[in-house]
Amino acid sequence: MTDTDEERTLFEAPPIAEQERMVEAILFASTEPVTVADLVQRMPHGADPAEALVYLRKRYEGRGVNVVKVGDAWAFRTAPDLGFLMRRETVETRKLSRAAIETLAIVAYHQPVTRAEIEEIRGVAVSRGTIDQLMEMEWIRLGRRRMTPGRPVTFVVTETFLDHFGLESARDLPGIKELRAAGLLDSRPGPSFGASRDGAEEDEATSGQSELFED
Amino acid sequence: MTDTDEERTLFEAPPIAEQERMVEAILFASTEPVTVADLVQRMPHGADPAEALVYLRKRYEGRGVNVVKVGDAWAFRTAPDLGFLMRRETVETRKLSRAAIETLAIVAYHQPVTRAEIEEIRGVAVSRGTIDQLMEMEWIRLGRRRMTPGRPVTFVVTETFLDHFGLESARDLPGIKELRAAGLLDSRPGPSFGASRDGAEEDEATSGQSELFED
Amino acid sequence: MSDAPPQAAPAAEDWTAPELLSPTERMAAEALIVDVDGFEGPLDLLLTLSRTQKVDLRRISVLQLAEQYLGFVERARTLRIELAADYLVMAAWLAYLKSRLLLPPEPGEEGPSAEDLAAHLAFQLERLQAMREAAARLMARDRLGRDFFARGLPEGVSLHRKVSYDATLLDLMRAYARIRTKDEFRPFVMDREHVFTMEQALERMRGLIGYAGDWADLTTFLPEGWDATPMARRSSTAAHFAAVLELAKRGQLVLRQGETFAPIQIRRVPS
Repeated sequence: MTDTDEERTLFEAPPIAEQERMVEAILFASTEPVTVADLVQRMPHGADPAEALVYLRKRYEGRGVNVVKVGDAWAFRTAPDLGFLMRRETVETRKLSRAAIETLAIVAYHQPVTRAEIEEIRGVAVSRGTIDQLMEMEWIRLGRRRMTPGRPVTFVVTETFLDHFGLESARDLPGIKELRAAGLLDSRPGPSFGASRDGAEEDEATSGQSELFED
Repeated sequence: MTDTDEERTLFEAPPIAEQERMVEAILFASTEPVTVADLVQRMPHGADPAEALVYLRKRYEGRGVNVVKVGDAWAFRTAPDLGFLMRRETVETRKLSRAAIETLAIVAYHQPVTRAEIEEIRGVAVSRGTIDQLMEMEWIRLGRRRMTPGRPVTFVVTETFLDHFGLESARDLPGIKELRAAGLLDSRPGPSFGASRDGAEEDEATSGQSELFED
Repeated sequence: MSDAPPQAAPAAEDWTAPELLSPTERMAAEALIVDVDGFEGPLDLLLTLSRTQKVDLRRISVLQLAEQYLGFVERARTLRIELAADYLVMAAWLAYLKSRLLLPPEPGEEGPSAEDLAAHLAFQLERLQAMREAAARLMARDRLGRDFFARGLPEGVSLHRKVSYDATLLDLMRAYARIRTKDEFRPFVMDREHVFTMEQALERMRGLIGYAGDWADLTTFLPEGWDATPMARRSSTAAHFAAVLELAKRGQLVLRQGETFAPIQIRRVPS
């Protein structure tokens, strides 16, 4: 291939449109951004890649990929507004933990309610993570501070919460008596209850619940 | 989120020019060819990437990079006439043995083809290593088993093979039509000289030939 | 590549009329034999030899080809070169084919004719040649990574995993109900005070069997104090009944009952 070098000097530089094609191909195939000096070296003798780049850059304006300058080198990059195409989101649905659903229930039935009150009702401490999770899901939010010593914050449920559960307002939630009448609540302890109840606050919570109410 | 799907249907699909930009960005970003199904999944609801591809392909005709079809997938590839500019990017490919090259061609032109058929055509046993090497390069893969006694496995070429040789499909293999017209791609059974002819190929060949006769 | 295997090609050109070989031709012929390892089997060798006929493969003389091959094998033998078994098998088959082609067919002969066999061999050679040429054309194509290129700087798709939590109104209400009613619950403890187990009864009855030489009511075997409350009586009766069934099964005693609800009687099986 050494004689092509000699040949090249015998010919005129390729037309600018052809040079543009060349720059396009080189930028596309290179594993890193390419400097103009590098382009000069790789293209036929007499080529003017800097000029070709001007045309190429213009050609890709507003396209799905653009010619961008990285330091003093050039590269193709996806148009910034199409970045979302380069992300693939997978959504995984999980059941809320027992602690979270209980905390949520207490907020819904007792709002506005302080953290200390939630803990009193549940009989166990409420972890920071549980509250954070519910806040992040936008199912609860901060209400007014309670006008008592220490001015503790309170929690209330959100519109998103009502939306999700198909409620007009938190007052529409059925009371204990109604729950019992609807058969959702059987106050008589089943024999399995003692065993399963204190089991764990973890994942088994949901399966535990169904057992509980299905007799 | 399930409700985003609902939301999406509330909006019109983006205009085709915008879809073209999206396909452009996705294909540009990927080294591997991308299937239309994959494009559909990644683009907004209601988009028609197949149509956008028609426009995109036309747009890049004669450019330094082209939109090429590889099996069911699409990719950007530099124009073949500019290969000389890219010598620097050339990846040294392993040199294939003559046996490997012939075996590859037989798989490509006769696919799906059994090992016994390859041996019948070459008149010599195919070494394990040859098949392994081609499989490792992802140029051939297992096809369906042949529904003949012994249910032998068959080999077919892959999309990687098509991509490597710049073929849209195996139908575009050079000279395949002429070869077929000349009857050279028929698996024509020998007039029962299998038993006397190749003792060296032993059981494999003899059992293989019965398959051969059955299609 | 499309013409011939590189090692064998020059030799093959000079492979006609072995009797008239010049010294250089002879050396070339010997080189062909020495290079037998360079051939990919007998069919490859036949294809190389067939080229010396300088005709289209479709018009090849199989008889002449058979003679060439047999001449090759003969010369290999005089040079004391060991040929692989498949070359010899091919030689034997070609010798057979040659005789079939030269002799008139025997009347009533079955199987394919010599012409059919020859035609198929010619077909195989043509097909192998065609595949060689196809392979060469394939390898000469523009190739990815050599003549055309993929994106050098791919922008990968980043994966974002989003977890969404879900709960139903029922979950919510049940959770609340559980909290609000938990004071009403007490852990359930099995009341074992008035339970007589079958194991206990079996243990007891083993010791008492000896006294049941004659038919006796099961109730007379119940432990003392276990008829005080209905629950204790039920439990001990059930346990002892189960125990005597077990003993009857083991063949240690028999039991009978006159009619429904009549007293159950037991008796030891005399050993």
